[in-house]
Amino acid sequence: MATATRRMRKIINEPDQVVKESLAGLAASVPDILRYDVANQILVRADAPVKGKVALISGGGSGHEPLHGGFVGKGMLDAACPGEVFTSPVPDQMLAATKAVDGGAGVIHIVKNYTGDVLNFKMAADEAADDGIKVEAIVIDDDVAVQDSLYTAGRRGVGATVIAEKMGGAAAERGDSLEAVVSVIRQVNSRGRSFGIALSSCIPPASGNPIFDLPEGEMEVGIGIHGEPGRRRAPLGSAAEIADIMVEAVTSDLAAKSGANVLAFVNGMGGTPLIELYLLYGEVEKRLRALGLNPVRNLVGSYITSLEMAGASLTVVELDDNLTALWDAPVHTAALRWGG
Amino acid sequence: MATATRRMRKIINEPDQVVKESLAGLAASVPDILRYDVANQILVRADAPVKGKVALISGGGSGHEPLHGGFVGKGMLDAACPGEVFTSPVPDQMLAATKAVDGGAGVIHIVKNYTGDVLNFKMAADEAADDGIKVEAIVIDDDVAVQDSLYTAGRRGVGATVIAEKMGGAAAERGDSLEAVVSVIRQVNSRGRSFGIALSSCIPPASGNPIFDLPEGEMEVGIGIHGEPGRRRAPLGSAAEIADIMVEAVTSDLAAKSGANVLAFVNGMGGTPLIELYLLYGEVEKRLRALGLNPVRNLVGSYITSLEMAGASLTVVELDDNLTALWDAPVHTAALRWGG
Amino acid sequence: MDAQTVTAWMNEIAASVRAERDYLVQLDAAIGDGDHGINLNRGFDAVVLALSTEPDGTPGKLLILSGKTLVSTVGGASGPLWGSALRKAGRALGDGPTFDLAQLVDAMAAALASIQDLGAAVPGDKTMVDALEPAVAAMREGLARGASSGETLRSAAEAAEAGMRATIPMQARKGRASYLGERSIGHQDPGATSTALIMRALERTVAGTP
Amino acid sequence: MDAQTVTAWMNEIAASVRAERDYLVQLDAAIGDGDHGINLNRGFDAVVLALSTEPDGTPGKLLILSGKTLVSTVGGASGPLWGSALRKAGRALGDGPTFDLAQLVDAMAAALASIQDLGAAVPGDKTMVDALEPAVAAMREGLARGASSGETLRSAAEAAEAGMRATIPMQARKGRASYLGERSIGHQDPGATSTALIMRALERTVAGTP
Ligand SMILES: Nc1ncnc2c1ncn2[C@@H]1O[C@H](COP(=O)(O)OP(=O)(O)O)[C@@H](O)[C@H]1O
Ligand SMILES: Nc1ncnc2c1ncn2[C@@H]1O[C@H](COP(=O)(O)OP(=O)(O)O)[C@@H](O)[C@H]1O
Ligand SMILES: [Mg+2]
Ligand SMILES: [Mg+2]
Ligand SMILES: [Mg+2]
Ligand SMILES: [Mg+2]
Repeated sequence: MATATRRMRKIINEPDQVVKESLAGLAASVPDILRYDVANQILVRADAPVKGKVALISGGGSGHEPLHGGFVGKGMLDAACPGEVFTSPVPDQMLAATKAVDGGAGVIHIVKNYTGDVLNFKMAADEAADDGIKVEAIVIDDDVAVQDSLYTAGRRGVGATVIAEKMGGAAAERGDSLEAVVSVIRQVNSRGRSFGIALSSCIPPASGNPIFDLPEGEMEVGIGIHGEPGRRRAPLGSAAEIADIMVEAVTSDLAAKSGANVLAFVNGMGGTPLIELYLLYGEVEKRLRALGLNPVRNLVGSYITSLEMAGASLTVVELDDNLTALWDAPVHTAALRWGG
Repeated sequence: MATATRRMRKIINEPDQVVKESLAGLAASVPDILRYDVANQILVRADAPVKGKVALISGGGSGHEPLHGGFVGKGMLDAACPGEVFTSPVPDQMLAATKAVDGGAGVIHIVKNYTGDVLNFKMAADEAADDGIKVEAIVIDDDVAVQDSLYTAGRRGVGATVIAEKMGGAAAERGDSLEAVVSVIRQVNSRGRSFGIALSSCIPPASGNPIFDLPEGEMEVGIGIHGEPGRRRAPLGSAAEIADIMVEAVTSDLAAKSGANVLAFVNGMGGTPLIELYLLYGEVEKRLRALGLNPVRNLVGSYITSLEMAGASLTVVELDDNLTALWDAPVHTAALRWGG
Repeated sequence: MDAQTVTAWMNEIAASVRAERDYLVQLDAAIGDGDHGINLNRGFDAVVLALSTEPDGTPGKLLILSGKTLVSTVGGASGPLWGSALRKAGRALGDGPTFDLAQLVDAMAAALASIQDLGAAVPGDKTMVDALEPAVAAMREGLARGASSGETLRSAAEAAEAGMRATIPMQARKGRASYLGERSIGHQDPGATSTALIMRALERTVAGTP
Repeated sequence: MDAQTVTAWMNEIAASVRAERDYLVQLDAAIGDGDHGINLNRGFDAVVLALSTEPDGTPGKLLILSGKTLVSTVGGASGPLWGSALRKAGRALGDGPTFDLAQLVDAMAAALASIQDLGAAVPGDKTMVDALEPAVAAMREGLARGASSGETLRSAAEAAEAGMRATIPMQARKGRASYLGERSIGHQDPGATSTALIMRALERTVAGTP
């Protein structure tokens, strides 16, 4: 494969082996949690299939680590299907994953809303149905930077995916029916909104070039998670100004009632360190409270990323007692771990 | 304060408020775990002081997040004393922290070996002793990039600090005596070795400039965690070559017997995403096994960082049953969390 | 035209996509995620390999195999779209050992229908449809007026290229580029560009067919 | 010389460190972590503030207060080193309302001893000691040959600057720069540089003292 002749500033070997080698490394680090099916390029929960449990699989392009492989395990996903960097996986992967995790209670496909993901997952679901496996696909589309419309590809799926996988996984783990788990995930999606900004481009390993050039002193506003430029470019703002933009975009679209409990998820895009994410969380939290929202749960860290892009996104999910309990439920994955 | 006139590519407000605002944000995100004592600029475990428990405090310059604030909580640190970015905190902070966490069973200062940290902690310990608090200071110096010698400042304290805080904290939590906890931490330090490389410089917020310029295609070998250049500059290697360098440096100095159980900690410097760290872990794991070492425990992620520097470090700690049990023991902090 | 034609066409596409790989990546980086050239390169290389290891079969079977291979190796939006398109085209060719221009036109019409069926894009949405739709129309027109295969496919390739260029001023309404809103204006759609390559490859293939 | 002299000296240092802040940062970035200028700037600004809010006291008390303030506000290696140094210097001055050159020499000798006691650096290690040690020697020498305060402190400042320049070819054996091994060679030590500023400030202060 024609690869960049100069070495990128990345800890990798051959660019076209990055995904496979990264999956192998993840699997080597958590053999008790998951196994790597090399032939099918999927990560499967070590104890799959779990008899009688609704199974959850997700997938999409790579480059968003720890999403999704880092979320495979007890209380979250049963399998992940990673494509090449920023490229939807192929239906064969989803089909193999679906078969590997089917415990007889149905399989849910959590699909981020991108044409490629939707189409490839759809093909796999059609084939799984032919094999007699009950598959429900749920499309996550929480990015308020993108206008939703019948005549467009609609909103992108971003941060709410992480929360949907956690809460849906917890519901499945406690024995909820297929319908109940589906309804939890739909609820997270309908109550979740996200918005992201970028302070730098990232460099996909296959091309070796930044996707866009961002002059110093500017930022991309309304980005997704594929290194693409945002809806607009703006002067680089302070953390306070960035929090203003994010909180306004997310809460005005969510339109939660004052007094509502919410989960606030401040996510790093891969190249932004925790010192900044903590600081941003402080700014976000103040603003949510000022709007009468109670951030009773939160997640701060880099969980759905764009390679080494600098930037951050905010996801807010309106909670009820059930969702809160599902968030608090035990989870044991490479990237999220708490409880028994 | 004279600050950079142009905005840095960081999610911050005024550069001289970064540390305070980041601490406030962290505290807002985990109010059940810790509280931020603004006047003394320290983070203290929410339930401190814990009567009868040996207390652990650590600290150092900021810019290494989640170290140390992200490690305050049940099963790890009782308090953290963060200085300005890359600048040791002042003795007043350590003294206030020591008083705040003293549960009557003694207080341990975990000090990374830097002249500034050592001197400032020493002054605080002297004053605490005047106040009748029993303080033991343990200096961590695990960085094999730096030659240890009577006539130098000795090795730096890097990755082993995280492991020492986890294992020492677990020993304290289970009720070990001051002497026993001290001995655990000393053991981690004497059995732990680290080595780091950088693929980019970082930009301290106060100056707004990179500390060094690294031309494309080169890397700094043998770096610490303060954005400083390494021992030497070398052509940027593949992940395999980087793993060669790290594993050779660490294991040759550790000289563990073949068949030994080890904990392998692949750490990101802040700007390197998980896709690369997973991959690097895979390379490291293979090499450790080839040397006859068993990586029975591991930690992969960005836990002791240099702001947004791209790069990674490897820490290997030789385990025994006691240390393994202490690693597995429950921990509940912002950055490490597992078990009950 | 026969099975050889299909294999030669796929080889032509593979070569042309490989040559234009970085250009397609650049186009996709501007309004997408920069993988289009890599995706199709991987896919058509796999098609060439598949056809070389399973060389026997009717033209229809080989097209179906090509489509399945694309589906299994490309991913992204273009994988299922072109993969299904070739499968549907193969089915339209039926079981015969040869096919004529009329059958080819039907096959390409089936391909277009499949893409629109799956992706729901209409002309003007700034997608591969903007290149393929005029190409199929040109083929229909050539067939109707009794033009030669060579001439018909040349006009189809030209129509695809015109359609490709026409995507530049469009605002995307489908695919990743739609997320950019007005910022998608002024850039040529990568999928329309590769579609033009595919049609030009078909013309070259048939021109070289005895 | 009296309490005024101490306050004026601290003000001079603060002004000079502020002016050279970025230069000290640059020097520290080359072989350390780039905070030296920021550390001392923060510290001496705090000293000026502390002295302005607690202006009364003997010269010794004011030096002790200055040292304590440095310890409480600087951090890093330079905070405890210069902080303790000024405290020890203050103690050496005793309780009198004035002090003479001999007392000043003793005070600076105590400062040097404190730095070496805490930091264990010897001349040649590429630290502040390389500037302070020759400065103290020059003061002793001036005192011994009966030179004026002004002349003595001028030679001390010059000795500090010569010592500072002499750090350039040295390989660091103490502090952060020591981690660089041979790469520390060819750079001037930031701590030696700020020490030269401190000594030059002392000269200017005393030259302006009646
Ligand atoms: N709904 C759709 N219908 C038709 N073509 C589409 C649609 N969505 C995207 N495309 C085409 O796919 C191309 C992008 O393909 P590719 O880059 O391989 O996939 P991805 O967008 O998933 O990265 C676009 O340039 C466009 O021509
Ligand atoms: N052991 C020591 N003895 C004397 N001076 C030292 C010692 N270690 C460091 N220094 C001085 O401290 C200076 C660095 O101070 P500073 O940058 O403020 O602290 P840090 O090194 O902690 O960032 C060095 O240039 C050196 O002159
Ligand atoms: Mg893609
Ligand atoms: Mg420092
Ligand atoms: Mg693309
Ligand atoms: Mg310094």
